[in-house]
Amino acid sequence: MAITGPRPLPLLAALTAGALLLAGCSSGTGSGSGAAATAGAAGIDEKPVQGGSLTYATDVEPISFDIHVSQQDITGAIQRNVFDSLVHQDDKGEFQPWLAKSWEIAPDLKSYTFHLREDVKFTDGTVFDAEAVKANFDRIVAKETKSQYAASLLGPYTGTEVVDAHTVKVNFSEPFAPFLQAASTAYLGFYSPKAIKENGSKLGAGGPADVGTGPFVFTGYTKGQSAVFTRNPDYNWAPPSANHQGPAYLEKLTIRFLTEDSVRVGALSSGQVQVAEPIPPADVRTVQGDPKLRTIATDAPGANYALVLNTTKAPLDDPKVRKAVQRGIDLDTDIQSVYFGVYKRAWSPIAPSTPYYDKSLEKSWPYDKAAAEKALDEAGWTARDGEGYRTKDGKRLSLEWPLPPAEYVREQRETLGQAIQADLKKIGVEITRPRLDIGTYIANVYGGKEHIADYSWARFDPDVLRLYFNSASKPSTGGQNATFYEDAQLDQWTTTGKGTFDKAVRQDVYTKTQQRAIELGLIVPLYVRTAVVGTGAKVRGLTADPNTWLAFHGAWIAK
Amino acid sequence: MAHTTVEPVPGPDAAPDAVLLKAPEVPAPAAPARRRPPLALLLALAALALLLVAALAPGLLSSASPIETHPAEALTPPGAAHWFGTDQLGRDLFARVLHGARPSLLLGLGATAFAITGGTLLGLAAALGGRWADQILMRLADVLLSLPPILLALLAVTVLGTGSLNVMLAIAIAFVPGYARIVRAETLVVRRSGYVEAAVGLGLPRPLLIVRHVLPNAVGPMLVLATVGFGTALIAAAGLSFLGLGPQPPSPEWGAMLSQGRRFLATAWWVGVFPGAAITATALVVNVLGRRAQARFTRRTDA
Amino acid sequence: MTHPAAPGTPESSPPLLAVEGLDVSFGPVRAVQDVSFALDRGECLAVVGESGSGKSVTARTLVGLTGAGGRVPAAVSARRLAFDGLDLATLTEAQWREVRGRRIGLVLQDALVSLDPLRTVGAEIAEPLRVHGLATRAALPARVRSLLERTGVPEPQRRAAQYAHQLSGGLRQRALIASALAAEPDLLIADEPTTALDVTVQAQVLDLLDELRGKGTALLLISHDLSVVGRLADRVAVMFGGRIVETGPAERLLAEPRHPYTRALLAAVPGARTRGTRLAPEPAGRPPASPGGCPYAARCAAADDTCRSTLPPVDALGSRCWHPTAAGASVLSVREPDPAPTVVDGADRTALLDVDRIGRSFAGRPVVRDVSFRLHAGETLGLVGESGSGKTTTARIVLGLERPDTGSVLLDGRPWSELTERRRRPDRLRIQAVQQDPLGSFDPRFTVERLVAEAVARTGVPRGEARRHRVTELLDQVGLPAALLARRPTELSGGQRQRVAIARALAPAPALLVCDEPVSALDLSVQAQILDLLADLRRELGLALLFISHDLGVVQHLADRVAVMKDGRLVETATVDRLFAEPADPYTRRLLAATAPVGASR
Amino acid sequence: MSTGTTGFAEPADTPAPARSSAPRLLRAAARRLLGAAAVLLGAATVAFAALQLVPGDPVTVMLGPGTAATPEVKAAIQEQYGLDRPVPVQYFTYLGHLLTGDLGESYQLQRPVADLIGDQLGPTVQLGAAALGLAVLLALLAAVGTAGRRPALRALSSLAELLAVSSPSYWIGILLLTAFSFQLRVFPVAGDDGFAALVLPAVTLALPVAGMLAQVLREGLETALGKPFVLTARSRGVGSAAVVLRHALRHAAVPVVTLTGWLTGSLLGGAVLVESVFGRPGIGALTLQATTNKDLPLVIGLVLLSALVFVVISALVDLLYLVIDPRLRTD
Repeated sequence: MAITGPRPLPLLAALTAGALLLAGCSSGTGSGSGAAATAGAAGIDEKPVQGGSLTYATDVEPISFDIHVSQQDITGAIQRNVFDSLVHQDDKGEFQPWLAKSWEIAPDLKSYTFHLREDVKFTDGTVFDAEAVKANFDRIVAKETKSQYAASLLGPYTGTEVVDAHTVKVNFSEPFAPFLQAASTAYLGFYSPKAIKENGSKLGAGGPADVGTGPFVFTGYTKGQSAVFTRNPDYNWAPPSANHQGPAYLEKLTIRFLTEDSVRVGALSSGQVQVAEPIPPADVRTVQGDPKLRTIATDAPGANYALVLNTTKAPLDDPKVRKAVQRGIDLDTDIQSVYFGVYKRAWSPIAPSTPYYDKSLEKSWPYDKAAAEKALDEAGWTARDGEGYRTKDGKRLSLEWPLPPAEYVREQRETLGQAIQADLKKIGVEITRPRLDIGTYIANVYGGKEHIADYSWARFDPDVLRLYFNSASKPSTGGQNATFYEDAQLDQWTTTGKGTFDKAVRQDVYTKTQQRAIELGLIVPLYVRTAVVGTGAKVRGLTADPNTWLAFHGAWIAK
Repeated sequence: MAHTTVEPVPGPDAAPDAVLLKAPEVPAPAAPARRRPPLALLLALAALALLLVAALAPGLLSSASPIETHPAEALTPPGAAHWFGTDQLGRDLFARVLHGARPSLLLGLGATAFAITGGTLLGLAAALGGRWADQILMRLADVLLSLPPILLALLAVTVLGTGSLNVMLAIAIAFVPGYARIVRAETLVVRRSGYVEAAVGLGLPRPLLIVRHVLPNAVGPMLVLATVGFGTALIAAAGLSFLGLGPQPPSPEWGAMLSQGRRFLATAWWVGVFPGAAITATALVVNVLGRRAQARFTRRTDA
Repeated sequence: MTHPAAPGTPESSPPLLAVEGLDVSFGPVRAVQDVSFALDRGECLAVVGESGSGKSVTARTLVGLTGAGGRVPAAVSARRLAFDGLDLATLTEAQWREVRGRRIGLVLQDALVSLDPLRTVGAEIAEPLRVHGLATRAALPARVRSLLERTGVPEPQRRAAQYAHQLSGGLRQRALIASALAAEPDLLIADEPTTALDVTVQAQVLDLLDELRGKGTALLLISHDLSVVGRLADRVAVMFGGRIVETGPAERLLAEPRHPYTRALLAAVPGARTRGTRLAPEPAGRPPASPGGCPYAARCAAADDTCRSTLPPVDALGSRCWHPTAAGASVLSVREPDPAPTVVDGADRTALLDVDRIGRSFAGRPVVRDVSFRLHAGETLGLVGESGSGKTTTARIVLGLERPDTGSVLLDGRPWSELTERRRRPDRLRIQAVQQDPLGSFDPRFTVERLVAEAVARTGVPRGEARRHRVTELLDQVGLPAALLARRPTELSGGQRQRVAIARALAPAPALLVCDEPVSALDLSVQAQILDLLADLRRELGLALLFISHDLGVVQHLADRVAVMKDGRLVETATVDRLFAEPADPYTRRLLAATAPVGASR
Repeated sequence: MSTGTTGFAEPADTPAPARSSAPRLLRAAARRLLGAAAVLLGAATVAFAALQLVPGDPVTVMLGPGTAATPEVKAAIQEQYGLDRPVPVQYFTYLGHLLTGDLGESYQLQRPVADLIGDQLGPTVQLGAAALGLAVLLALLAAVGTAGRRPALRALSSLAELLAVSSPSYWIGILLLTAFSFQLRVFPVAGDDGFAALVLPAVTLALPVAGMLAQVLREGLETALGKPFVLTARSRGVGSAAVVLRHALRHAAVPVVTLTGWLTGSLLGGAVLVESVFGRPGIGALTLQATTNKDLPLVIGLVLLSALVFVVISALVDLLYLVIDPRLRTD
């Protein structure tokens, strides 16, 4: 899932702790790895309270609420409460039954057969059945839908066969291993066929038209302000591993869109909202110091925020220069000061919470000013100009790293950029950061015209490595390989990893991919984002689902 | 100059031409020249001097680097070592505010300069270029004036892209119609004024007439207005910068600094407060001086 | 209405208003010094003086509004300031409010600005009644109507609902007087009540005031205009430099002035008597008086060291002068030899200017209709008419600033008004203009030197010393010192400005000077100087003048022939002597009748 | 009776009663409407033309960086909005829709522009009205209370006004937020629920406007107080406070009314920043979103809205002039 899109939702990874119980973490805990989640210690003896309402403040407002169309994290995160999936992916990456009781995968990986539960109903009364699955999948790939993301999750989809009322077979034109994972995301959730027929074009606007099978009903949306959800009293088909079965405790869930960090945090501290997320690093300590508030921090999975170096553009075509950039940034200090120790410095292209993360990369390429300078000397950038920048043949060692318009910049990356600028200046490398309009920015960055691009890509699967480093993953066709590096080994490893369920094989190829990307200096991973959620002290049972988003199904408010 | 075919203004005889009204003969207050200049003016001038030094040679006022980071000293509150405290990267805020004077003032100055130039050219063209030019230009100005400046500036930034020059242009575009209006109106007044007629009576050729009498007198009032306009432009430019459309980092610009400081409202107030205070102080100085210039100008021309 | 002080004193009949030793100063400026006078019911006292003489300040002090609207607070003190038993000097602001409007009314000049333009005339007139609670709301309209009727405003009902700008100057002034009269004050102070009005209207307003006085209202008339004073006043006080320099019964004072300033004032009034004489005494650089000396010493021809050092006392005949003129001496003691006789007529010669049946309309309204006249070299033609008669438009057509719709203007017998601007340009220097408002005709950014130099440059005088020399020469010719070269127009007095305008007009050595009301904005004494200057220049340079004025006296003083305009037409053209002696047109006759000569009795 | 009146007629006092005033009024109204339509058309055209100049194709811009959308999807989107057609065709199609009252659908939000604007108008109108009311009140208090008297108070008030005028609204907003919401916790920090949440944004928006208004108002008052008619009024026994209220205030209102155009612009413009700072929904927030995302139909819709507001307000202002100043009524 793209997180360089217009401020998508930060992800909550629940790597180690299954369905993660956020509530009950005593204040002051939780900065650190995902392991911090302790399952509702304070709430163990308490009896869950039925009813009540909860307000949750988030920083991004969906552009479209249509899960089949939208490419935003926030859309999936919010609609997860309204829409269920065929299968459920647990925190270990294992797939569990959900709307499908069981499934079979054809050996050639070209078709998947699902046996559906028979007791599931949409909130408009329509029965969830094989026809509903077919109607939804067919809608996703239909041209009129103009799906920006869900269609890509269906990959080489050719069609859905209704075997019987509660059995469907989904077919692909070529082997398609990632399908189960895709089927577990909210983007392949199910609208009531009636809603699709009657309101197909209006589903993006949110509100009661969005009819699903989930624990909440989407009752209202006021743009610029809030979305309101009410309990689905008939809900009884949560995944078996969920912390709560049956209808949600909360009577009403309100999601407020508070874009301003300070405002969102202020709303939490003043009790206007009970849950706020994300808490910006600068405010984490304050929130932790407030006895009325709790925080919980978890690492986001997927590709870390990184500098992606364009290997086709001089002087970055020289691996020595790339290595110098990699080693010449004092990341430990920079990350610490910009993110107050909330975010951790990254070592691998992917985050530790992502499966097959290579821990051996840690500490393998520390800040080394001398080494960086030496590499630059070797690369021939030995002269210095009046401002202290290195030159070669009279040309300054200057790298262009454009800034997109402000609304595309988040997590204080601009400030981090300034720290990086200052570091690299010390080894004689100039970084220029022209502000570009988004059209030019996209054209330049994805057209290979800039030296450096920066982005992250949240996804609970190491397949993001293919997206980043496979030479076929061209930015012009929806890929993310802005290194423009063509390497047979990287191509082969990432392709293999995508086409197999064999854990040993995947472990092998993904480890090698991570190491080679660092070694070749294709990328400078910067930080591992840690999502910090702030809650009022009385919020209990709040969980993050395996796809890392806050789930309010089991949440309740203590008396 | 089409004086022989003046537009159908009400006949000059319609005005009471018998006697000019006499001012009541209350004696004028003690000559202003002899009065002590007001404290506000002295303060404003002192502040202006400080601003100019900051803009031209910030190094004279602070030796700290506005760009170099000192993570160990991040978010130090104001104190003896750092008068305005430090920001998140440990940069000295006093130095940054000082060094921010140049880019911030340049934004306002550039925007005003562009706006004045554009406004003058368009206003003159409308007033002197014949009926059609006037109609077309003034209808266009109507259209642009119907939009709030910030909307125009946002539109312009959308088209032009962000960055210092573009922000200047965007704000200039937002202000041009207003200035053009003023210049046009002034030009029409000047064109019918007694002194232009006197010059016509002396047989002055048209180009000379325009350059010597019409242009300076039509533009003069706008220049005075522009001093106050400069304050507005400064605030608007910082506003765009605040919205993240300003100059590129790490250049210390007040609007951008203020925007960054927003994050620390609850934890480190000084990061946002000082850049904002710098904007306000500058606009205040400019307003005080501009108003004074305006008053002087009015006194000079109206006697 | 309460009367704080007990009326009725043992004296036989105390005056209604008694002012003794009034001093008013604004900071260091002593505007009024030791002014004393008294005024009774049914009596009219005129206070006469030029701008800055302190007459208006005196008037305002009498309604307790000395410094109103000004930035410098006023300090007022007096030995006695009694009004009908009230001690005005000790009134509180609240008590003053009871007096203002109710006991003492004030009428200012130009009702267009003295009536609130945003309120109906009726509301303005009713205001004193409302403020003083003299009429119920229901009774107000009837009261307003009767007040308007009383002041001679026709259709009072309609007028009351109108705004000041919808009324003619005369009606406005009547309405203003009506509002001052509303609460039936015992004393009416009229500060230049007719200054902004046309002659005929002026006469009507004076008649109205006269009538009021006849009914027992005391009238304090403030004016710079001796002709106004002559019509109305029982007694006259002449102020100069903040002091009353001469006071006495109107008839005696106007006929036999004893103070040199009064004499100069009277001599400065242009008219038939003054033709061919100087109006102003020769200005002489005299040492200024010390603060303790006679205020007029610096201007006085008879001043000696005593005058300069010691303030003269008021003598038995009411004159404050060390050297008062003996009774019976002629006012026109400053008469000088006549200038060379002016050229009159010459029908055979080509006229310098030939205006042939010109007409001009604005927005469909004809402003000039079928106007024809000729002007020969060296001749002075006076163009007379009231406001709106088309004088200025005629002048602008002659100047080539306006194109006539019909007819044509010939200059030196050649086409002039029909030419394109480009073809006209070379001959423009032959005709120059002096405007009523010289300030408006100066580029505000220019200094005096640059203003004149611009005109000089048109005549081909090269830049540098030669041009500067010529500029100085011109300034000298109009009686201005070279010290003014670096001044800006706003830093000059009205008279100096007009002199600069004349200097500029003279620079190209024109054949014709078009003067559009050149003196109407000036004080009498300054007007006299400018008229003298014009007469001198005409004689020295053989200039022809087209002299436009609403003031018949000025025209009579200066012009060879007079053309009278009304509603865009020329109703009569004749030589001065004939026109004033035997006016042919009825309008001309009315005009002459409205202009009473100074000193004429009522 | 005075002798003068029997003399001769005064010059015409009033213009002849307006001949056929009804058709003239109609003509004036028609001209006004036509002018308004021209301004609206011009505004739409300017916005349309401007956005044609934006680099990058709208669909790419709309999807943003890091999209997984395939070229086929992009083409489909392009087709849906007719972006594949020549610009003039797009323009005239758009105008055609406009004439039927159809503002089109937002590219990005995929909802009818009219609905979007309708939804967001409420909070902004609320904010604007509250700010305007507050500003006028403050300005009146400051100007009437200090015009032409009490030099010390006047200087203090002037300083406060200058400060208000010189302070960017976003900066005031931040200070108010810090002080009253974060430190003192008197007001809620965000949202548009209820009166309490309106206070700080309204004050923020009102202060600069109030400063400007107070300056202009006082200048107008002082100018009016120096006029002869004020002296006349006082000579009738009207007290100094009554003179301000009964006479001078109306005169001072004229320049203030002239400011109204500037005022609406500044309120609308201020809303962009204030709504951003306070996290309020509204037209300002929508504008920022629409322009930064180059959402053409939405931008044009907002431009039309602004122009419409301006046109309506100018008409009201002209009417107000007539109410205030009778001198403008003739002609």
